[in-house]
Amino acid sequence: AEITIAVGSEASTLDPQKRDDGGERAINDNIYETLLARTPAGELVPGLAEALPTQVDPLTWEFKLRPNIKFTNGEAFNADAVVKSVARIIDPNFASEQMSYFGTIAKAEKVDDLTVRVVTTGPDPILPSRMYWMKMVPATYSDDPAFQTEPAGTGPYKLSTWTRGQEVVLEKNPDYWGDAPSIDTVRFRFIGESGTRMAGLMAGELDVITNLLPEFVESVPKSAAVQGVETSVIILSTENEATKDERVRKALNLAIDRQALADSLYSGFALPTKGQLVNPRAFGFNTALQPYPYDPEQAKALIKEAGAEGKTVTLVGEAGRWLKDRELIEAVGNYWEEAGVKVDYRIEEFGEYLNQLFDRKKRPDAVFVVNSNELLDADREMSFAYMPNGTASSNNDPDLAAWVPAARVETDVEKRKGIYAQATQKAHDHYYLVPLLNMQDVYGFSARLEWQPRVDAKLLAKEMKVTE
Amino acid sequence: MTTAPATPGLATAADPILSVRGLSVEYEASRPGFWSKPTRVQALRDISFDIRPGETLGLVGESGSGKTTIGRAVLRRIDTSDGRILFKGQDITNVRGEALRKLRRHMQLVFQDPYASLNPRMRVLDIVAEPLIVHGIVRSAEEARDQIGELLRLTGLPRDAHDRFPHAFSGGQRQRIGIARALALKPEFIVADEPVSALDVSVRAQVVNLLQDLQKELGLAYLFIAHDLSVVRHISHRVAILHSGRLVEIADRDTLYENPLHPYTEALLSAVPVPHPRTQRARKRLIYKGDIPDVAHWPTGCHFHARCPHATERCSLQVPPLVRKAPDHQVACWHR
Amino acid sequence: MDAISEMPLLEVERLQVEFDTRAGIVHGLRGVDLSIRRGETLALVGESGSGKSVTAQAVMGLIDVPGRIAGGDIRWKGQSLLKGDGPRRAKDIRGKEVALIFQDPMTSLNPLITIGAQIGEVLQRHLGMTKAQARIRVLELLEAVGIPAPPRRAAQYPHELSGGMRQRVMIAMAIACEPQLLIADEPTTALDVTIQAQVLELIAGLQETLKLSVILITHDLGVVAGLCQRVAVMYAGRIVETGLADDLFERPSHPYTQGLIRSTPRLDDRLERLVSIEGAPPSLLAPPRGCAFEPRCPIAEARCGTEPPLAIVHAGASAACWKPSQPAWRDVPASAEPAPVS
Amino acid sequence: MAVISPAVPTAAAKPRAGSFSALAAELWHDKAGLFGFAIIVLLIVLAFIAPLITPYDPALQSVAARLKPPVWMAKGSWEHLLGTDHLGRDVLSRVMAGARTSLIVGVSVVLLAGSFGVLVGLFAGFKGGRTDAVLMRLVDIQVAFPGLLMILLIVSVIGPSMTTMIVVLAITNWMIYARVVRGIVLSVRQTPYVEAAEVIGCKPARVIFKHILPNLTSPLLTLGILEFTNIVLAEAAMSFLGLGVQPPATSWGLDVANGKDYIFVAWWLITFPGLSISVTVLAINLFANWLRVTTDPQEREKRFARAKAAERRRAGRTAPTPVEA
Amino acid sequence: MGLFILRRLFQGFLVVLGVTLVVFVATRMVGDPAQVMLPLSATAEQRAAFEHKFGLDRPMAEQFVDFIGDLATFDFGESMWQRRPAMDVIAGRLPNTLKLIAAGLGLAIVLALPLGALAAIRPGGFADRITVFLGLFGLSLPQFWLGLLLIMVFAVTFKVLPTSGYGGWTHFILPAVTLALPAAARLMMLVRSSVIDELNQQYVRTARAKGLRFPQVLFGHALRNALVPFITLAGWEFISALAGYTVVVETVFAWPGLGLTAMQAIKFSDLFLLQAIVFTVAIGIVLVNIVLDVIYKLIDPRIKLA
Ligand SMILES: Nc1ncnc2c1ncn2[C@@H]1O[C@H](COP(=O)(O)OP(=O)(O)OP(=O)(O)O)[C@@H](O)[C@H]1O
Ligand SMILES: Nc1ncnc2c1ncn2[C@@H]1O[C@H](COP(=O)(O)OP(=O)(O)OP(=O)(O)O)[C@@H](O)[C@H]1O
Ligand SMILES: [Mg+2]
Ligand SMILES: [Mg+2]
Ligand code: NI
Repeated sequence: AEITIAVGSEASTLDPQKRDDGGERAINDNIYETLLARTPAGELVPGLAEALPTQVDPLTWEFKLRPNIKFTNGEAFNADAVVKSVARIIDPNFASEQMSYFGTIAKAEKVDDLTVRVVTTGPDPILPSRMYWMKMVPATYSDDPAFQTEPAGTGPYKLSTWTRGQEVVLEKNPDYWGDAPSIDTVRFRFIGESGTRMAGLMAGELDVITNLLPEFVESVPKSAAVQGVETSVIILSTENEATKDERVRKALNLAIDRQALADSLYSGFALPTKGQLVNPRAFGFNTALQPYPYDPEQAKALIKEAGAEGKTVTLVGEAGRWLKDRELIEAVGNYWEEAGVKVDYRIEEFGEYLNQLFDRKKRPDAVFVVNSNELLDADREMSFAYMPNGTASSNNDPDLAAWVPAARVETDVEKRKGIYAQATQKAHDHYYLVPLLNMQDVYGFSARLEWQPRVDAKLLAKEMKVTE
Repeated sequence: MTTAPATPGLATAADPILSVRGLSVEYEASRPGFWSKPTRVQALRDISFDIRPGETLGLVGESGSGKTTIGRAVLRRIDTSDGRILFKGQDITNVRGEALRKLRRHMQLVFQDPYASLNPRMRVLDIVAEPLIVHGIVRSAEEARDQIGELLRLTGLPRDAHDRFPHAFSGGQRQRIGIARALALKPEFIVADEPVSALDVSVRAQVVNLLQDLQKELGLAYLFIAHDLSVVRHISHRVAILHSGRLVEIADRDTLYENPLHPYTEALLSAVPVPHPRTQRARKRLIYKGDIPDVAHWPTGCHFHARCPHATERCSLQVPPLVRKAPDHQVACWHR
Repeated sequence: MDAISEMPLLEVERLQVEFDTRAGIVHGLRGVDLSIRRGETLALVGESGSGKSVTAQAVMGLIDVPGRIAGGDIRWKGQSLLKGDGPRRAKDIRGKEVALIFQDPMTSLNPLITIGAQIGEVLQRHLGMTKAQARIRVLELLEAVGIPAPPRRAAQYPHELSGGMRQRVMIAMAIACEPQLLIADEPTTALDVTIQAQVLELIAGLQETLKLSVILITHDLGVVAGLCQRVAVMYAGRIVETGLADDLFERPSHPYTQGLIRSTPRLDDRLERLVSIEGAPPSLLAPPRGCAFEPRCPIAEARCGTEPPLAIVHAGASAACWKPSQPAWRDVPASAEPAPVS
Repeated sequence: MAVISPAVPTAAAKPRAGSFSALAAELWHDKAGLFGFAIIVLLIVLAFIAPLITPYDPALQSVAARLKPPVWMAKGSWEHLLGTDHLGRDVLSRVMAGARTSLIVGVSVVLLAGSFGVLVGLFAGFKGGRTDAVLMRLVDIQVAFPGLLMILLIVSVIGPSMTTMIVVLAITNWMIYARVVRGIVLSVRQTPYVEAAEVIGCKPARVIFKHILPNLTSPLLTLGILEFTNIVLAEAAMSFLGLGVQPPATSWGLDVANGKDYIFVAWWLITFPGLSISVTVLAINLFANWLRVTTDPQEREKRFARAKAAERRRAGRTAPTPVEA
Repeated sequence: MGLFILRRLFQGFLVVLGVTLVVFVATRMVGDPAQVMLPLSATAEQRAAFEHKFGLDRPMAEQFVDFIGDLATFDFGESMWQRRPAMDVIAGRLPNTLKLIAAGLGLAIVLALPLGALAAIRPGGFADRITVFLGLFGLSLPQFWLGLLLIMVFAVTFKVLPTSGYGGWTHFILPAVTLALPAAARLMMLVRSSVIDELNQQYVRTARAKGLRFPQVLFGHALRNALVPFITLAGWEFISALAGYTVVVETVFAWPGLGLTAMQAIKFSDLFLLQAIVFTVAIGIVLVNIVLDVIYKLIDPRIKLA
C-alpha cells in the first residue's frame, strides 16, 4: 500500500545528524534508528540496543547492541557504527545543530563488536533519553558527500526518490530486522499552507496531515490527537517596571481563563498547565502543583493594589510558527486588559522576535514562547525558562540559579526529582512564568488510514496501516 | 493706405532694430546612449539679415526649411551654435536668465495656431494681463482691466471679451487675443510665425490688416513668417527666401516678386496657383522633380542643386554665398 | 458636351448628416445636392467646417458614431447606396469604383505595414489577386504615380517617405483598381507649394489617362482654377452655388462666392489691403432658418429670412440666393453682372 | 429644384456643459459608474464614522462566542449579523473597521508616492537633458528592481506595521507617476500656449504651476484612483503574507489571512473581507472608468453619441424611418 | 542591433550591480542568521561557530570585497538554510516559476487578445459591456482569495484537479488560472482601449475607404498596431511575476517556485540565498527588457534601436 504524508517544510538535507528541523526529522525517523526507542505512550524501550543501558560509573554507560543488523548500503551495524555516530555528531567541525541534545557526551568507546560505552563529561542522568535522539549512521559511508542526499539507515524504509521542492518517496526496506511494515511506499509532500494541506486531505490526495487545526476535527474524514511535547508560556521579567511587582505577576496569571482558552481556541485539544512549564510526561513534572485558578476579580484587585492599573505591559510574540500563536497572544492580552493593564502587543517578524528573546540586557515585560521538549526531561524547561541566564528566562532567583545546575549532574533519580520539585514550586510561588497550555498534537487522516499518534510526535510509517 | 509701397526707402534711414549675423543653429536629434554624445542636425547655417524699425521682413520657405527656428533663435528660445544676434545694437546672443526675461518686454511672438496658443483654462483678461503681471507692471489682472480693455479695442475684440474663455471665440478672434497679449508689453519687435496659416481665407485678411494697422500706429517691426507667398506680398517690405536652412534670396518685396533671381524662388513663385482659371491655365509653371532635402542628410554644395535645372558640377560641390546683386537684392546662386 | 447628356455617375440628393454632441445636434450637412458625370472634375470649395469632408465621408460610407446620415440619398450609377441592399453593394463599390484620398498623408497610412503591402491589400480585396500578382501590379502603380525605384520603395515603411511621396502612395492606392471616381479631400494642403504643384500635376495627368471623374475638395481657389471644370461652393452644410469654373470665377452669383473670391489674396495683384468677409459662419448646432449667409451678407433683405432654393441662375450655374448675381460688394469686379452664356 | 428646408428647432435649454449638475446627470446615466461612486462614498463615510457605528469593538474578543455563523445560517444569531471569527470578534464590525485601514493605507500611499513621483516627473520633464536622463535612469533601475523582493526585504529589516507598509508601498510605487508626469510635461511643454507663457517672460515656477500643472490633474486623478485599487490589493496581499497591518488593528487582507485556515469550517471569515476587497476595488475601477472617459473630452463626446445611438436604435424599432430634425 | 544589445547588456549590468549592492546592505540588516537558523536552545559557541563558518564574523567591508570577488564567478556561497550552493537551490526552483509564469501569462494572452478586440468592435455595446465588467471584476479579485476559492471548488468539491503541488499538467491548471485572471483582465482592458484608439486613427479610415472587410481592418490593421502597448504590458506582467509576485500563488498552491523560496530565505535570514535570488531575478528582468526592445523593433519599424 502507499500513503502520502504532508509536512510543513522541506528537508534541507537528509543527513540525519546535521540539522535540527522538522522536515528532515519526519523523513529520517523512518530511515534511521536510535539505540533506544519509545513506545507511542512515551516509555523508553530498547531500540538498536538489546536492552536499556547499564551505568558503569557516574560518567559511563554501557550499551549492548542487537546482532545481525545491516545498513541499507550493506555496512554492518556494530560498535564501530555507534562510535562513529557519536564521534561524528559531537565533532565541533561538523557543527551539528543537534548539539544541544548531546552537549554532555565526551566520547564513545568500543568494548567489543556489540558492546559500546558512552562517556559523559559530567554525571548525566538523562543520557538514555539523549541516546533515544541520536540516529545511528554507517561507519564508512557517512563520510561520503553523497550521504547527505542518499541516506542509508537501518530503519524500516529506505529512500526511493527525492524531488527537491516537491516530495520525498520512501520504500520498504526488504532487509529490515524488525517486523515488516504494512505500508510499502511512503510519500512525503511539503505543503506550507495549512489551508492547502486541509484541501489536500479533503480531496483525498493526502493520508496524514500534521498540525490539524482543532476546529477541523469535525470536518476531516478522521482525526487523532495525542498529548504533545509543546507547552505555551509567557515569560515575565522580574526586573521591569510593570512586572517586577509579584502581585502584578500573580494577577496576570489569575486573569487568564486557561480552560476556556483550551476549550474554545483549541476545541479542547489542549490542557491547562498545572502551574508549571514542565511537560506532564516529562521527568521532573511536579504532580503537587495545581493550575493557577481563573479569578478575574482577584486579578483586578491585585492590579489595583499594586498600583499597576493602566500601566502598559509589553507583550512580545510572533505569528505563524506555532499553532494559533497569534490568536493565543491576542486572547491572553485581552484577559490582561480586562484585569486593568494596558497591553502593547509586539508581534514581531521571527528574526526580530528572536533578537528580543535572546537579548539578555533588555528583557521585554512579557515574551510569548512555545517550549517543546522532545527528550521529555525537565532539564530542558529548567535551562530554558527557569534558571536565571537561561536562554529565555527573565528572573534572577539565586535559588534557581543554584538548583538547576545541581540537578543536571545529580544521577540519583529521586534526589533529582526532589530538586525539580523545589524549583517548580519556587517559580510557581513567585509567578515568574505564566504557563498557559499543554498542547495536543492533532492529526488529520484519510478515511482509510489507521494509526495511533505518538507522544514524541514522530511520524513512524511502520506503525501505520491502511484499510482498503 | 499703408506706408509700405510709397516709401520703401523710409526704413533704411534708421539703424536696424535687429541684426542677425552668420547665425547657425543645431538641434540635438537623439542621444543614442546616456554617455554618448547626441547626434546633431543642422537646422540653420550662416544666416544674416537686418530688420529696421517699423519694417516687416517676410520670411518664406518650405516646411522644415527652418523658418520657425529663425524665429525661435531671434527670440532666444533656443541656443545658437554660431553667429551673433544684435537687438537695438546690443548683443543678445548669449543673454539668459533674468536678463532674458527683461528682454522679453521688447520682443514678442505671435503663434500659428490660434487654438493651441491660448491656455483654455484662463479668461481672456488673464491671458492678456499675464505679461504685465509677470513683469511686475501690475499686481493682478483686475488692476489691468482698463489697460487690457484698451488693447482689446485696439485689436478689434468685443468689449465684453474680458471674462470669456478662449473657446468662446472664432479662430480670427483668438488670433487677435494672441496679438493683444503680444502687444501688452508694448514691444518694438514681433515675430509672427505663420499667424494666418490656420485661418480661413475669409478671415485671414482681418488679421493681416490688423497687423498692418498696428505697425502703422505703434511703429512695430515684424519678422513675418509664412509659406503663403500671396499673403507675404501684402504685408512685407522686404522678403527673404529660406531653403533647407539657408537664405537663398533676400530682396525688396517688389524686386523679389517681379525679378526673382534664384531658381528656387522662381519655382516657388510659379507654383503658387492663381485663383483665376484663364490666367492660371495660361501660366507657365516650373515644376521641378524631386523632394525637399532632409535636414538630417543635407546634400553638399547648394541644397537646391538636385532639383535645379541650371545645376552644374560646381553647384553640387560648393555652397554659393549670399551676394549683393542690387542695392536691396541679395542672392545665393552660382549662376546669377 | 457629351458628358452632360450622360447619366450622372454619382448623385447626392438632399443629404443630411447629423452629429450627436453633448452640446446638441450638429447639423453637419443640411441637404446637400451634388452630382458628377463621367470624366468630369468637380471642385468642392468652402470655408472650414462647411461640410466638405463630411460629404466625402458620407459617399465613402465612413460616417460613424457620433455622426449619422439623417436623410437624403446617395446614388451610384442610379442605384441607391443607402436604401434596400445598397449598403451591401456599397462595400464592393467603395475602394474599387470610388476611391478616396485623405488630406493628411502622414497619418493616413498604417505606420507598421510596408507601403507595398498596403497598396497590395486593395488589389487582393477587390480584384482577387494573389499576393504575388499584387506585388507586380504595385510596382506598376508606384511607377505610374512617379515614385522612383519602385521595388525599393515598395518594401519601405511610411515613415521612410517624405510627405509628397506618401501622398503619391495614397494616390497609387486609390487608383489601384482603376476607379471611376476619385475623391481627393484636400490632397495638397499638407504639402509645400512646389510639391503641391507636382501632386496636382499628377492628378491631372491620371485623370486624363484613366478617364477618371474627380471630386477635388479644397479651400484654395487657386488650385480649383487650374484643375477643375465645375465648382460647387459649400456654406454651412449646404451647396450654395455650382457652376462651370470659368464662369464662376468671373461671375460669381452667390454673395458668399463673391466674398470668397474677393478675399483670396492674389500673387499677381498689388492691392495693399486685403479684404475679408466680416463675421463668422453660423453655428451648426442651431442653423438659421433662412439663408445661412444672411448675417454676413451686405445685401441681405427681409426675404433672406427664409431659405433660398438652389435655383438655376443661368446656363450651367445654380445658386441658392434670393438675389443671385447681384454684386454684394462695391469692389467686386463688374463682370459680376449677368451676361449671356458664351 | 426646390428644397424646402426642414424646420430647425432651436437648441433646447441644456445644463451648461462641465457644470456640476451636468456631471451629476452624466454619472446618473452611467449605472456602473454610479454604483462605483456610491460604494466609494460609502467607504469614505464608513472610514470616518466606523468607530461610532460598529456594533462591537472590532478588537473585542469573546472566546465563548467563537466562529458563530452569519445570521441567516442555522446557528446564526442577530447578535452577530455576519458571524464571528476565531477569536469571537464580530465580523461585521471588523469589515467596517477594515475599510478605514484600506482607505488610510490607500490614500497615504497614493499621496506619498504620488507627490514624490510627480515632483520627480515635473523636474525631469521640465529640466530635460541630462537631469532628465539621470532621473529616468533611476526610475528604470527601480523598476528593474525585483519589486516584491524589495518589499519583503524592507519589511524584514524594519518589521511589519502599517507605517512600514505605507512607506514600502510608496517606495515601490512612485515610478509610474514620475513616468506619466514626465510624459505629459514633455508633450504639454511643446504646446504653443506653454511656449507663449515662456515667451512673455513667465518664470519657470509660474509656467509649471499655472500652465503645465492643470493639465496633469485629470490624468493624475485617474491614475491615482487606479493606483489606489492596486494599493488596496497590495495591502491585502502583504497582510495575507503576514507583512502588513499588525493586530489589534484590522484590515481586510489580515482578516482573510487569519480566516484562511478556517476556510473549511467558517467560510464567512474569508468571504466577507475578501468580498469587501473585491467590491471596493471593483467599485473604484468602475468609477475610474467613468472618470477617465469624462475627463477626456473626446471620449466623453463619444460616450454621449453612443448612448444616443443606442437610444435611437431602440426607438428605431418602433419607428423605422429616420426622423428628420 | 548587435551593438544595441551589447550596450543594453552593459546598462543592464550596471542595474544588476546596483540592485545587488542594495541587497547586500539590506540583507546584513535583516537579522542575525545564527539566531534564526539554529534552534532556540543553541549555545553561544554554536552560534559563534555558525557565524564563523559563513564568514559573518568578519568586518562588513571585508565581506563585501569577497562578495564582489565571488560575484564574478557567479558564486553566491552556500545557502545557510539548504546547506548547498545557493545557485543550485535557484536552479532547482527557477524553472518551476518560469513554467508557472509561462502557463499563466500564456493563458492571459490567449484570453485577452480576442476578448479585448471583441469588446473594441462596438464600444458601449453589449459584448463590450460584458467584457469590461468581467475585466474589471477580474482586476478586483485578490489572488490569494481566488486561489483558495478555486481549490475549494475544483479540487475539494468536484475533485477534478489536484489541490496543490507540482507535477503533471493537471497541476498547472489552477495555479496558472489564478495567476492568469488578473493579468488577463489588465491585458484585456489594454487591448480594448488601444484597439479602440487605433480604430479611430486616420489610417483605419483609409483601410475602410479601401473597401477592406471589417475583420481585415480589425485584425490586419488595428489589432496589429495595438500590439506595441500590449507587448509592453505583457512584458511588464512577466517582469512583475518574476519579481516575486508569484509568491502568493506559490504559497497557496505549495508550488516549489522561486517566490516561495525567497519568502523562506527571508524567513530564515538566508543572506546568501537571498542575494543570489535577487541577483538572478534582476538579470532576468534586464534580459526580458532587452528582448522586449527587440520585439518592439520587429513590430514597429519606426523604432530605432540605438
Ligand atoms: N526640437 C527639435 N529637435 C530636432 N530637430 C528639430 C527640432 N525642431 C525643429 N527641428 C528640425 O529643424 C528643421 C527646421 O524646423 P522648423 O520648425 O524651423 O521649420 P519650419 O520652416 O518652421 O517648418 P514649418 O513650415 O513646418 O513650420 C526641421 O527639419 C525640423 O525637423
Ligand atoms: N465627429 C464630429 N463630431 C461633431 N461634429 C462634427 C464631427 N465631424 C464633423 N463635424 C462637424 O461637421 C461640420 C462639417 O465638417 P467637415 O469636416 O466636413 O468640414 P470641412 O468643410 O471639411 O472643413 P475643413 O476645411 O476644415 O476640412 C463641421 O461643422 C464640424 O464641426
Ligand atoms: Mg514652423
Ligand atoms: Mg475637411
Ligand atoms: Ni432643391
